[in-house]
Amino acid sequence: MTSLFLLQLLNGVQFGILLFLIAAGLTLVFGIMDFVNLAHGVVYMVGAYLAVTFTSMTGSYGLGLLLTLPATLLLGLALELSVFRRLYDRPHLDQVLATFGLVMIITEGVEILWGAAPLSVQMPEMLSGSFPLIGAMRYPVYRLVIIAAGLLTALGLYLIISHTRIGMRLRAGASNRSMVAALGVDISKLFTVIFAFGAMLAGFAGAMVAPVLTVNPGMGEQVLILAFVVIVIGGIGSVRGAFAGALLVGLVDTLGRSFGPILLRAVMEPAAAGQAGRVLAPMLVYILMAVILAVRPAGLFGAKT
Amino acid sequence: QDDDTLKIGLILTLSGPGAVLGEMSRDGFQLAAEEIGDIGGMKTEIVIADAEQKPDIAANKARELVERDEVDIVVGPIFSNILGAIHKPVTDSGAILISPNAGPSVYAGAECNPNFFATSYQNDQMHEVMGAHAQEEGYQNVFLLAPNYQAGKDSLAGFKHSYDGEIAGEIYTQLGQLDYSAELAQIAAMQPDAVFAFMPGGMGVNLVKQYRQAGLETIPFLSAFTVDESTLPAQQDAALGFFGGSNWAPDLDTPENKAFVEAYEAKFDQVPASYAMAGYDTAYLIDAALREAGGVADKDALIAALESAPFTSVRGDFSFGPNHFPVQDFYLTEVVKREDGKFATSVVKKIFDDYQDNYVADCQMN
Amino acid sequence: MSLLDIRGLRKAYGALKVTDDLDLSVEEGELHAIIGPNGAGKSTLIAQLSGQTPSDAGAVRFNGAEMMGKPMHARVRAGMSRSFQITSILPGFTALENVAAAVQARQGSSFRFFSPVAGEHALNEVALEMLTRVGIAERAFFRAGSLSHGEKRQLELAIALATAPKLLLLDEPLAGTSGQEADRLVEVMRSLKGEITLVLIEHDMDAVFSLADRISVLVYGRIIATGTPDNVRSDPRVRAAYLGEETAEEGA
Amino acid sequence: MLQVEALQAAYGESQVLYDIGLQVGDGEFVTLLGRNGMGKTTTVNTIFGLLKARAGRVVVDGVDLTNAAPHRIARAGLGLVPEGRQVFPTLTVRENLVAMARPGQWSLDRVLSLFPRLAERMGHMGNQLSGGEQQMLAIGRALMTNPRLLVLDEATEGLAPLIRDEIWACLAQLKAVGESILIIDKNVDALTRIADRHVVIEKGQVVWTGTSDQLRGTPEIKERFLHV
Amino acid sequence: MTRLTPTRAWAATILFTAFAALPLIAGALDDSYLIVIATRILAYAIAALALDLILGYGGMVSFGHAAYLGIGAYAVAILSRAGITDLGAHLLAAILVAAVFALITGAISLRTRGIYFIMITLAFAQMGYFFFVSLSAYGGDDGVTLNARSTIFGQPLLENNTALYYTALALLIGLYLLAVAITRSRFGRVLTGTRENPIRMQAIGFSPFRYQLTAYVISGCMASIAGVMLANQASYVSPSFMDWHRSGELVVMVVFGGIGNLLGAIAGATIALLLEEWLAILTDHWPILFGLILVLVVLYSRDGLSGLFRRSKS
Ligand SMILES: Nc1ncnc2c1ncn2[C@@H]1O[C@H](COP(=O)(O)OP(=O)(O)OP(=O)(O)O)[C@@H](O)[C@H]1O
Ligand SMILES: Nc1ncnc2c1ncn2[C@@H]1O[C@H](COP(=O)(O)OP(=O)(O)OP(=O)(O)O)[C@@H](O)[C@H]1O
Ligand SMILES: [Mg+2]
Ligand SMILES: [Mg+2]
Repeated sequence: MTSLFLLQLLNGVQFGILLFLIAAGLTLVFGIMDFVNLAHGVVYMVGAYLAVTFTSMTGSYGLGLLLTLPATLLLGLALELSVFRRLYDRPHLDQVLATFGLVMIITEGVEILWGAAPLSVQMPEMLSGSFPLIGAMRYPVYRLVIIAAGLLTALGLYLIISHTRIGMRLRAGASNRSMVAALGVDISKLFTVIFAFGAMLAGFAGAMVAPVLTVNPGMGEQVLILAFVVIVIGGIGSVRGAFAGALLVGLVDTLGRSFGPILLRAVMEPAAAGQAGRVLAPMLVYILMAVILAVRPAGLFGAKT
Repeated sequence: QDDDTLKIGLILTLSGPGAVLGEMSRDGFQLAAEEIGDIGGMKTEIVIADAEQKPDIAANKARELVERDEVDIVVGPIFSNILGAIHKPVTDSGAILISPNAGPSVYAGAECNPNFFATSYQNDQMHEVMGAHAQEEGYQNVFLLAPNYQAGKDSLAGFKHSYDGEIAGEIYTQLGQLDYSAELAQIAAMQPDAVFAFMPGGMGVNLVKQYRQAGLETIPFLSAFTVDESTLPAQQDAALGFFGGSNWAPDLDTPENKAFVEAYEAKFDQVPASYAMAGYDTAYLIDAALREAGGVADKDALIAALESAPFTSVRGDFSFGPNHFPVQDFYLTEVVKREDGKFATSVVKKIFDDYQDNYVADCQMN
Repeated sequence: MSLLDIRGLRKAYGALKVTDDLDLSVEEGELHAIIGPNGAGKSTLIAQLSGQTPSDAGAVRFNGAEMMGKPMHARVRAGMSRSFQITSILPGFTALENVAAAVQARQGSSFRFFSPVAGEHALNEVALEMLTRVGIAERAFFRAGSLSHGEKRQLELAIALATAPKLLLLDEPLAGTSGQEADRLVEVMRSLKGEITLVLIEHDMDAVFSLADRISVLVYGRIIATGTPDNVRSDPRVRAAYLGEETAEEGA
Repeated sequence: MLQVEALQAAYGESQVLYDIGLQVGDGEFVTLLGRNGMGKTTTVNTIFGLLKARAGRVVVDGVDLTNAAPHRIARAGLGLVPEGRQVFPTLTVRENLVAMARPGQWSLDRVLSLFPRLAERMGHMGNQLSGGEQQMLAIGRALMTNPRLLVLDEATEGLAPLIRDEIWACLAQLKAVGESILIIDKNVDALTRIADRHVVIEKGQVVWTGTSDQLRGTPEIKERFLHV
Repeated sequence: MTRLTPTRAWAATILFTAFAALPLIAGALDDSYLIVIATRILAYAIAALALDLILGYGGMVSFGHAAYLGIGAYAVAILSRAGITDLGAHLLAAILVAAVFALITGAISLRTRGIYFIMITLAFAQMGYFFFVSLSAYGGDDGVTLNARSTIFGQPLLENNTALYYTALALLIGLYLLAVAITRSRFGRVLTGTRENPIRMQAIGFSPFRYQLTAYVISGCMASIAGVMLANQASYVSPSFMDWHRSGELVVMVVFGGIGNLLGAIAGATIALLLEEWLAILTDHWPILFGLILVLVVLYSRDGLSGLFRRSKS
């Protein structure tokens, strides 16, 4: 029982880091640059599809991943230059509307290009092994790779945002673009570059998960809300917050699913507990968010206003 | 409306995550329609609508089909909750509704309707096949896994209907869940004799890959709608040797099936799944019934003709029960890699012969 | 008894004691100026008094009633109103609507759903009067957000006045207004003297010394001196901490 | 250094600037005076490219920068202390100062020695400062970009007299080392003591320019346009 | 604040007259299906109107308004199954439940603002969604088919599509007039002021919370009426009525039409749904066109369709 608990703890952490990896690009664009980007999910999806295509073209997942990065960077650049740059100074709701439109366009585009059937990518031999954990349960090496990628992304983002002038300028630009410009910084160019970088992070996440998750036209939308939940729980504008939020969601979701019914059985009839567990399980993440926001209206690490 | 033109409306999910199923169904139907030419000997017009996997939108599109396009027959949908939304508007209008996939229990039982037919199966049956198989194998301890929604609950109920052994654990996962490590850890801890899963679509892809990666493949994986030709291109090797229950498989040995699979693969460059098969069969059923009834003018005659199922199904034995649901054979299937490198399910053995659903007794057709 | 009586008021941000065991009394009808260096805690004091910033400890009696723990709007309704140092208006409303909203707050219920408010002449008349008083009547129908900085400052005062307070807490009302407008606002304040009690925070020493009945000097969260303008001006501690030599003479 | 000719500008439909012409020479200290709402801030915004000029020219060191991107204008050597402070609320004091800094004689240490108060508040967020502290920060931030022409729009608003005096002294010092200054401020008396020239605007037009001596010598100008 | 300028009064008159004349047009074209779509449009227009009241005027962006559609729809389903078929009873039940739900969730949600408010309203709506998904007695996510529409005085009047349509239209017009009155009232001024600057409103003596919560409850009740109409229109109720896409679509409709402009919300709902119908006829890949239109409208208008309309006039 304890070993199972520890294992589930590990699973929760790992799921949380996966979530952070997926949300990282959004943390940058939405959390730091203050742009409500509903298109984050579809860029993530495009990343996964590109990884599939490039991998089958080159025959190597590693190469596929490497090609996906510049490709999604270019996609981000194209989106920024054509649409996003004209929306920074607009209300959030305009951004919602425009990116909602982009979601429709890109989703349909992906279906036209790649079809509706789920696709997949073969993970490289080298990483496809697993090692024994407890009993018959083995832990896949690739999961470790994902954990490492997520941690590195988190660390990198944190350093850039909190400890470089680029990060300062981004945060400054998010609250007052024209002042930043009037102090001599080409904020448009900076935003363009960082936006494209954010798209690349999304693409990176998509390519990273392609070997473990299904690649299908619904995958982007599936994670979009989760990504927002993670960032909002952590507090908008804080990389640390997003990371904490991701871990929390991962843990609560995983532990809630596996031990929630057991806990419920301790306080009610088994049948009722089963029923209640089934009702509550899918709500867990949302209950978590509602409770956190009710107690801390600006998230865990958000600035109080 | 001319008596010599036939209008058929297809309402299937053609966008969103479930689109691949709808597309297969549509392609199967159209393949048959091309082979037949004039369905029922009538000039045929086929109108296609996208149900979008949104029930209320589907309900409107169904009404558009029967009220604006005035179709005689509606074929669809894929998903049970969509059927709930379109069933009434279509049957109320007097049109005939034929489901090539969804077969929820209400319409097999209490709310059966003369204008409604299912050419697929009653939803519970696929799960019952696996339950019966588990029973036959003498598994003492089976772990059950399904998403937390109506079809998921029905599936586990279906499995238990024909399996009497112990249930090692019964987990309802979230719809659209990404990561199954928590569930897999539980399975690893319990070491059941077998796992039964109902995980349609992308969820099945995630589960199967992760199941294999977690090294659990020594525990037999029984499933329904989880490993089939719609998901195998994504699951590939990970699904090899996994079991499913079905009323059909591409290598089912009938001459009609051989012809169908060959034609389908030639045309669409993919292995058909049962959705395509049911679409294909549906077109032939309509054709044969129309020829027998002499057109669409007399609906009662057409219904009577449909009831007699005057066609040769690619499945071989096929007839309708009094509730307009099929009486057919069910098989255990297993995922194999074919010689051409493609993945497909393959018949292992027949589990049920001429099997009828459990709700037919509740049906008072009038 | 004083109109406003503050005892042992405290507020700290972490280790930073912004209001440090502060005592202060304001008599009914007086104009009491509070001066002090930047960051001394003047605005924080106003924020605490108005209920915007919760206090850590202390007592605030206003008009015989304890105010601590009461929300902002309740204190306004009790007769204690404030203006903001950093302009705080309703930018999408016209200047007139800004003031009319404040008048509405004290006249009748605002849970009225059906009759159009724009037609309530009683509200608009009072509002226009306030705008005239601060000198931006001709801007009445402009969007408040599009007023110039100085005009917004004038509007800020008009809004505070429109709540018809007993006690008005003014946080640098003259900041950002130039020449003529500043003079005008000084006149407005002078005319308010006797009518209502005023607590005035200002860095404009001309205004402070010409208006104030009493002056308190706030440094690092504590009142270091209270007295008549002349007393305060000649206090060497005040000169050192705040006025500087030149200004002290200028104000004289 | 800066030359503005026949500048016109508008917010949407409503024109605010009709004809603004002014010059700031190298090392010159010029004030822009006028009552509330006359277009002083609008002039500054238009110079910095934050508002589009409808007509007229903005020339910096002989280069026409009319309607150029704001960062180009700033990089040409202009530094702005904007009206209403506009410090970055989500940056700390230190970050506010260093984020846009450009190398030159003004370093972090030097700014902090000018405003010791800021040194005590280095870790505070921009919006956790008092009004006066924010003003100091805004001035410090502009100095950190090491401009050759410093533009101050009501930069002493809300500053205590002592600090205000220090600012005057600092400006005088800057001027002494050849820095140009364009300032909008209501302390006309103090300004006449240190400024070289004054430009008075009324309803978007320049109505008077002259030296400090001339301004002191024509009380009717003060009376009519400034009312001080 | 809303000013009922003459142009707006005209626009409203034209729009509602067009709606009123639609059944005649449908009759002339012999296309009864038009009424079916139009009824659905009216239901969404009511929901969009409700959302605009808090979003456009109160600055409260609810990303969970589909929950109220669901509440209204399930009120019909549950009462009908229990044998209570009267429309009035359905409306009353929907409004009561919506009010309670709005009161509780609103009181908690209003502790937050901005994006946090968006997300917490989403959270509550998702809880509602999953609640109904688990409600096996009413079909879980398969939903419930309604055997008959609501009745009026015991008569199955609404079985006639045109009657249902005019009922929905009457409700829409009534609610529109109500919403206009609210936004122009004293209450509306406080609500709008709170959107503009809540601190300022407190500093003149208002407690924003009470006004915002009241508006939130009113809006929720209005949206539940839309749910009642939608259930009748579709003769089918399922949790998909309240899934987050639906909430998102409502926000999109309101922003598309132009926020803070009640007519814009109605127009936004109408045009978005019509576009969807019409583009789907043109091509299977209609989402590309629809998405493109949304993007272009945002890029070229600051205020949704209303902005375009205003610009083309001047
Ligand atoms: N964003 C804006 N939109 C519309 N009109 C504006 C805007 N900003 C300023 N104005 C108008 O332009 C005119 C000039 O404003 P400006 O801010 O330049 O005045 P100013 O001389 O700086 O005054 P102050 O001393 O009060 O700061 C004013 O009438 C003001 O109402
Ligand atoms: N939210 C906060 N968090 C931390 N410190 C704060 C916060 N708000 C204010 N302070 C600090 O409290 C001190 C007092 O600020 P306050 O605004 O009261 O000063 P003030 O006397 O009004 O100054 P000024 O004359 O410059 O307006 C300042 O040093 C400021 O940095
Ligand atoms: Mg202050
Ligand atoms: Mg100005």
